[in-house]
Amino acid sequence: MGIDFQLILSNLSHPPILFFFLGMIASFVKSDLKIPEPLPKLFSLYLLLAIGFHGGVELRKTGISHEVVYALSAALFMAVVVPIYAFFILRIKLDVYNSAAIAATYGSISAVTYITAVTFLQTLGIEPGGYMVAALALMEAPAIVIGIVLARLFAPKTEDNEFSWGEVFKEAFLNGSVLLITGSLLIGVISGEEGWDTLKPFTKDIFKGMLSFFLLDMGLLAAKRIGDLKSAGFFLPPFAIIVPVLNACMAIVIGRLIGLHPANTFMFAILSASASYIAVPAAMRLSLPEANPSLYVPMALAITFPFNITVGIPLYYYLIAKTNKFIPVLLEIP
Amino acid sequence: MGIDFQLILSNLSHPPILFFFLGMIASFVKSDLKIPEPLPKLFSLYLLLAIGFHGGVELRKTGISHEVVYALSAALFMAVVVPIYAFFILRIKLDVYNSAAIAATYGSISAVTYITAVTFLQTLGIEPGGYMVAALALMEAPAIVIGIVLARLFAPKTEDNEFSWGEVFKEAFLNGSVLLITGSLLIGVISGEEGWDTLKPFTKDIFKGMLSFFLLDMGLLAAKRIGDLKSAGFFLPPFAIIVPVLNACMAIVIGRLIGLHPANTFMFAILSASASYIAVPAAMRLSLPEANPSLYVPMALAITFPFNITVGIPLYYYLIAKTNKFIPVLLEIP
Amino acid sequence: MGIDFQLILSNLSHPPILFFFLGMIASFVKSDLKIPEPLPKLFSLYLLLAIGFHGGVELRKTGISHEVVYALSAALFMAVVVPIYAFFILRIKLDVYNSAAIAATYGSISAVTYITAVTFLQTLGIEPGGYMVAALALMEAPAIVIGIVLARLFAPKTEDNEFSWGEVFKEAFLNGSVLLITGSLLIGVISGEEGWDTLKPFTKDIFKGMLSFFLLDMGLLAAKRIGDLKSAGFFLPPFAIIVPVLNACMAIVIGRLIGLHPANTFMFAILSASASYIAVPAAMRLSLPEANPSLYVPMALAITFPFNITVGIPLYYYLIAKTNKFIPVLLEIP
Amino acid sequence: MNHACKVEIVTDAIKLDSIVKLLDEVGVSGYSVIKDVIGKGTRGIRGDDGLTELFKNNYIMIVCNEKEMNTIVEAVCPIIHKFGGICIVSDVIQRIGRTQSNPPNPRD
Amino acid sequence: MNHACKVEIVTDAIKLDSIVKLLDEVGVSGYSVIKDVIGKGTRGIRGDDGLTELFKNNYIMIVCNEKEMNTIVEAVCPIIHKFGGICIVSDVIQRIGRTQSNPPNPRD
Amino acid sequence: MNHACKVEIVTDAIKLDSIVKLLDEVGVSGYSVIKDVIGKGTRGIRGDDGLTELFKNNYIMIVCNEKEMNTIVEAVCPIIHKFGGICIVSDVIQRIGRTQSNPPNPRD
Ligand SMILES: Nc1ncnc2c1ncn2[C@@H]1O[C@H](COP(=O)(O)O)[C@@H](O)[C@H]1O
Ligand SMILES: Nc1ncnc2c1ncn2[C@@H]1O[C@H](COP(=O)(O)O)[C@@H](O)[C@H]1O
Ligand SMILES: Nc1ncnc2c1ncn2[C@@H]1O[C@H](COP(=O)(O)O)[C@@H](O)[C@H]1O
Ligand code: NA
Ligand code: NA
Ligand code: NA
Repeated sequence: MGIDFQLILSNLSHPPILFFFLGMIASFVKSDLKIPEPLPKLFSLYLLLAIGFHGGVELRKTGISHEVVYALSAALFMAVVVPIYAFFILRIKLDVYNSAAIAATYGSISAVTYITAVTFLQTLGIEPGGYMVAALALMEAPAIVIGIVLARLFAPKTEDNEFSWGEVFKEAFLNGSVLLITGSLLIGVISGEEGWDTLKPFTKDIFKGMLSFFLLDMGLLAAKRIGDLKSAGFFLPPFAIIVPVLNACMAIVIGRLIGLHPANTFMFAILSASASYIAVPAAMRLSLPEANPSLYVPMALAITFPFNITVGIPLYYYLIAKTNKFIPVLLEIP
Repeated sequence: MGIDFQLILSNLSHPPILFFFLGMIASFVKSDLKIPEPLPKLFSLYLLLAIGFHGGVELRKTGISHEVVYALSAALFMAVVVPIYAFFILRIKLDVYNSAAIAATYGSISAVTYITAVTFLQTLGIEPGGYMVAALALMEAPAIVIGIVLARLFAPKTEDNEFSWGEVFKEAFLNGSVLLITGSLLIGVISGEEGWDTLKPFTKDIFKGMLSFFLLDMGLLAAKRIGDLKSAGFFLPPFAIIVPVLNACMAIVIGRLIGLHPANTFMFAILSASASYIAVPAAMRLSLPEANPSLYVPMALAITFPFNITVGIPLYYYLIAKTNKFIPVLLEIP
Repeated sequence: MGIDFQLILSNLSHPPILFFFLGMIASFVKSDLKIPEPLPKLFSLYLLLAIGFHGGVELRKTGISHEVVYALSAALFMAVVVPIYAFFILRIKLDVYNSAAIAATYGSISAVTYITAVTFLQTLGIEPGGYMVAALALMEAPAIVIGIVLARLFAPKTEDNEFSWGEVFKEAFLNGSVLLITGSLLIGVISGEEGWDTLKPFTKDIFKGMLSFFLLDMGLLAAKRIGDLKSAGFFLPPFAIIVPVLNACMAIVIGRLIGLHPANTFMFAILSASASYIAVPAAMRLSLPEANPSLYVPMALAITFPFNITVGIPLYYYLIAKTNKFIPVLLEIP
Repeated sequence: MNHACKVEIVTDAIKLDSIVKLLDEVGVSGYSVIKDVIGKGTRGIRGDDGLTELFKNNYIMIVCNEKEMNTIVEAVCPIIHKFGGICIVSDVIQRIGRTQSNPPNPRD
Repeated sequence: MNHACKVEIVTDAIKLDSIVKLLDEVGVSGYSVIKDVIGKGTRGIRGDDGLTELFKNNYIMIVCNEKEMNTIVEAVCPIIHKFGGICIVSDVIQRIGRTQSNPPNPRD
Repeated sequence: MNHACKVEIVTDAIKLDSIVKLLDEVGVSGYSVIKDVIGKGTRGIRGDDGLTELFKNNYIMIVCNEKEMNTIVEAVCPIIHKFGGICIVSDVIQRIGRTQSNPPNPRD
């Protein structure tokens, strides 16, 4: 446990995380500090572009190995399974629409959580495989489709004629963040080392500064949304912590079973644990307007996100370090 | 032709160009990816500031040589001749107002095209003279005045009392982009090497990243504007490719005749080939409201710009390499 | 005097200052150059974050020495004394509300003036103590409270029931810029050298570029506000230059008396001389709506700010160099 | 009668495209849109968070004649009932534009 | 009578919170806010400078019934006299929203 | 008669300065401007592209009396015919501001 505690501390004293806290504090003391629109958008576009591009360059170096195929399959598996099991847990207390929307939120991922985890690894001198960015891109969309399918299957039939599968798929697979990260990944693959040298000062050197700035804003936002949770009752806040931890544990076991490198298992765990507060809510608001965004947005943004970047990251790291030798590797990577 | 093809390919696999394509694709598949206002403005202001400043520092190093005077005179010549000859070609099919506006568009220049060409040269290890930025600044405004003069000369006389030459000159010579690039050039000249060391990480190191981001947006915009061309008929789209190539060829011949260094001839060609989609349209909308911006904007933005940065850049480079020895140098630079 | 003149020149040929002039010129010639909202906000948030963080990292290195305590006490002293004496001078010509608002403006500070002075020192190879950023943070708020207290004390009593001290203190001590700079300072202290290495490319390398961009906008703004001063009469423009110089002189004497390092005395002088055009006006508009923002904003922004960054910086530096040996050090730092 | 009306709609930003499509079908001569509108209604406070467009409204104004107005109101009704918002109609006493000669001023 | 009105307020951006609080006390069913409004009035030109919000106005629109309208107007009056701005009331001839069934159309 | 009106103008952003100059000449007591307005009209869709202000409209609102209104409408007419846009006038039943005592409420 000692090492875990120290990991938490060292994670917490990392500038980006400290700026997140600064944002939360500013919001709690009702300061007028704010990062006006569309600057948060600038930072989030930048981070997606940079992380995608970096991943692509790395992927080009390693090529599409067996491990890549295993990792991506596992990612797809989690992206499909999580929203389904979450839906049935949520149905205990919630109606079909809200259950589907929250399930989709937790089935998808948060790129900023991923990025924060990468910088955590980097301070430990570890670099995850670039293809985990592909896993990120792959895990964003499926939960959206599954959430909507679940809502259609279980909701009382009405004369709802506005619905279109075309729009659902477009929202899921062509939303801005999926497209930007996938596109940047491909650009990284195509332009390789040479492209990397061209863009490195922009995509790498100032990266943590941009992340700090963005997390400052995320802190402001997260704290602002906490108030919305008053209407969430006693069921959802614990859900927003337990399910992520559960997902991380599943990912840790799966990652070990298929023989992923621990650093990649860690990234897989953090992806599984994270919840979407941008892409999925946007899709849900369009396709499931009956669900209440004042539930699924603050859960992901004001509970799961802060939990993951502060406690989750060192916790999952610790779990992998401790459990690794007790879980057998089923698939020996050739 | 072999080398040309490889040049095209190497140009196309350059990250900024790839981000341009990503933007176009995002727009074609109707993704909701967008770079919200005023972020594109941030990138364009940055690029103007950086390129102007860089040019100024270089100009300070070389001083105002004979070659500088020759190059600037040639630039002024093209800026005057192109809108006039283009006007009369356009009058074959179009009314006076639209002919004048399109002629001005093609007589002026596009700074981003210039910048993309510079990065192309740099990947080949060539650096054009800093004073070509002065040529850029010089070529922006004259076409605006000429376009309006042409319209006044040839349009049927009406009781149009709103028109003021003062406003025309202000729009032409004091518009934001002319002023920012000229001012930054002067600041570069004044602050020299020392100033360069101060600003280099900002104006040089992250430059290609900012360019990539901006070209992503240009891709989105260009693709969005293509639809407007439906109303343009069969005459204008070919015009938007043939006239730039023609201008580039003229510039290549002139550049050789007056003995410019091939790298500077190349920059001169790309300036002549480029068309304005910011400064000129803004001026035209004010001074020639009778012209249809849904013609001149998409021509410059959705045809000429993509053509120039993808095919034009390597093509003009190839032409210079091939023709250089067949054209005599008339003015031996002392 | 010779050296002073050269200092002014070398200060004026520094790129950030040159961009300030470019902005002013653009505004005077009525160019349409503008940095659209909220980009100026991006730059100002960035500068506060970077300067606070840098100061914190430095403060961590030096620790809280006697000199730190002395400097901060002196800062607090000036922040209290200046608005009071300025108020009574202003009462000669102005009503209570405007006197109080202008007094608060001059009692507080301008972070950008501070930053510009730091870059001036750096070009001379001098680095002020990081704790002077703490002095900056400390000097921002008190004048707000004092200005409002003065207005309450001297204004005719009315049935003004909207007023709340809670709001005043919130505006003063929790306004965005105080919070961001203080928070970033603390983050710098906590994360230390390690954090510095993480963020340096962002907070240090591109710093002067961002400052240049921001000063370009400040030049545009300052020039725009000069027109407002027509209504200010003959009393206020001289006030906006004489009082800052007076404050700087007081600070120079105090700094020497308490034995501050000349570089820190210089920063203390520039802080005392500077006037607030963001935090104080925002607070005054809320708490003293009877005061006219078209007086206190242009005074600080269009006279005092340009004066300080062009003439004031080298002048105060020169004064310190010349007077240092004539003023005794009262408190020998242990 | 060709009397001019003003229809004002405030609704979820995400439905802008649907409403614009609808207006094109109705064949109105024009409309204006203001994008950054926040507010409060039956679904609580909608304040933009700068990151997503989740809690943002749009304001759409259409100047049209009474017949068009009735068609628009009818078509917009279900959207507002499903996605929230408000739609109001008010009187216009004079209208100037390229499309239409000024309608008879009801005051005259 | 339950006739619908539209109240429009333009005032200093800094007073938005006060007005919103006030509207919540009155208990109106909703309101819409447009944040970036500039203009001119008795206090001269108010044009946003991009750096501070000092010279910025907000526009607030409230659709309500006549009784609410009177309460709002009364409550907003002192704010406008102290901080400047303008408040106007106009007629609404039809209103569609989740909260209220359409009021009787005065035209009918 | 001192009856209050509301004039609303939507036109090309580039003509804002001209219209403001014009309003100053008429001597209206104030006006409000919303800058980022997009829309559709006789000149097709005008949607801001984030880079240029080419396809952007402005919305200008003036609360004034009938006499001022007539002067404004007359002066704005040629601008709208040349540069496009729309201008509408509607009734105001109550007006509160610093400049003017409330006009007699037509309802009373
Ligand atoms: N009575 C009202 N007056 C003005 N705007 C309203 C009103 N009711 C609703 N709105 C606007 O419509 C949006 C959605 O309303 P609702 O769907 O009822 O939450 C709100 O956020 C407001 O911007
Ligand atoms: N007559 C008017 N018509 C439209 N808007 C007005 C009018 N008078 C004032 N305003 C708006 O209210 C703001 C403050 O007005 P004032 O307090 O009179 O300076 C102005 O900046 C305008 O945006
Ligand atoms: N009927 C209308 N209703 C509302 N806004 C309109 C209308 N017609 C035109 N507009 C606005 O005026 C702008 C210019 O119109 P136009 O010059 O006709 O293209 C459009 O982009 C709209 O913003
Ligand atoms: Na997940
Ligand atoms: Na050209
Ligand atoms: Na001061």
